[in-house]
Amino acid sequence: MALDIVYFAWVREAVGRDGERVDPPARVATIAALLDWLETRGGGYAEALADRSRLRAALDQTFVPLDTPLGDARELAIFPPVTGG
Amino acid sequence: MALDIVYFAWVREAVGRDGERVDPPARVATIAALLDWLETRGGGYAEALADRSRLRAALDQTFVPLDTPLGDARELAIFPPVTGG
Amino acid sequence: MSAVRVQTEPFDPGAELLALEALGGGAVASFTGLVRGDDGLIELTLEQYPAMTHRALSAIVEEAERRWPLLGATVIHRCGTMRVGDRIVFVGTAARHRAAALDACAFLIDWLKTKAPFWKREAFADGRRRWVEARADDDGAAARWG
Amino acid sequence: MSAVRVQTEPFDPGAELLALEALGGGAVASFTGLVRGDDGLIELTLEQYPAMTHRALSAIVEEAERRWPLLGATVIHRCGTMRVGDRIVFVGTAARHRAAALDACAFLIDWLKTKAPFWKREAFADGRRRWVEARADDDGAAARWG
Repeated sequence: MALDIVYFAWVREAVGRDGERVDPPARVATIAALLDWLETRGGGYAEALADRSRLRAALDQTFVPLDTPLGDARELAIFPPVTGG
Repeated sequence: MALDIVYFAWVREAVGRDGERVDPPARVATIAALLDWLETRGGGYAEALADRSRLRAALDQTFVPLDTPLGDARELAIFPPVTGG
Repeated sequence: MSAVRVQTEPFDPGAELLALEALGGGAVASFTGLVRGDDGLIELTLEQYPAMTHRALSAIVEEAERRWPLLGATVIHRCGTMRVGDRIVFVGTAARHRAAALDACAFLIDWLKTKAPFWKREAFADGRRRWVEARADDDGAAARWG
Repeated sequence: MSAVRVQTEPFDPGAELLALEALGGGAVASFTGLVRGDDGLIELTLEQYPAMTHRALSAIVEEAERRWPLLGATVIHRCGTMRVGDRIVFVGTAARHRAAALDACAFLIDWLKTKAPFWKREAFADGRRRWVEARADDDGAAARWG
């Protein structure tokens, strides 16, 4: 199922784009599995997604852990730990 | 030895004056003893000084407990617990 | 940079914040206390012990500066008669990081409530006047700072 | 009365305090975060997740209103590029008594640091640029609120 991904901060810079629509295979059931799948693209993706301890995610604009199922979410955001305030 | 006393808030109102110079007998060695001595004047003094749990003191502009010796202090202040801020 | 003022005149928290912001830190915290119009209150009169107030406030600020790495602290306490909505007290702190600014600000106002020689008298619309009683939880709030 | 704003424009803490003071409480607390010029920093750029920021900030304010009896809360977070000394974030709270105002203000800024989707990038005089790393003690500061 098509999913919109948005990237922020250095994840965005490494990946080289603000976001994209993806249509992963059915076996990609969690955020972590999606990251594995994206990582196989190599290049900036491999660089940005290698260290999962540095990544956080939001599914449909809600913070969630990386092992969260994608379910029927419309938008996934991948980014470093937030540094606002 | 002469000592200046200043009164604040309802202590001042009950005593009926902002302050006064007193010359207590030598046996009056602590603030508490001075309050006993003042209380014998009766009237507003007896009213203001009866309940020691409602009184606080400062000796030469420093908060001190009521059992503090008068020593050679120049100014004693008698007042209710502070309510600033 | 620390400033302590006891005054009958009003003060402007925005102007005080500007001065603290100019000190180069990343964090400025403030507290403003105002006259509440509870129970028909119309006026609040602050009596002070003039010979002691400035010294007591300065000692409280120095204590805060010992405890936290502050770039600046401002304490303003009004005395005299104020009306509902008027500002009574201002505490502002500046520091490199937020924890010092926030904690020192809370410390200063907690201590002002229990360690500064001011007394409040309330006047009500029905003519009643009464001296405000000290609150046990003010002592508790100050005690948490050890 | 609560207000949440995410904006590129500057804001005026004094004006925000005035609005909070007008709510009739006895206590107004504030925190302002500013750009520090450490290590030759000349610019700070705040990136946000626009679809999420307003919702996240509103949720944080609602949580504060559940925890404390607030009369009002204001949260303003700037995004875009700022220079040394510029204000980044403002938190203001109003309550009847000081403990609610002070605690809610500290809670809000601690949570903004860890729960709001903003990322800071620093630019230095020597041309270096780097994304700010999250600080472990920010998580600790937020964790103390349970």
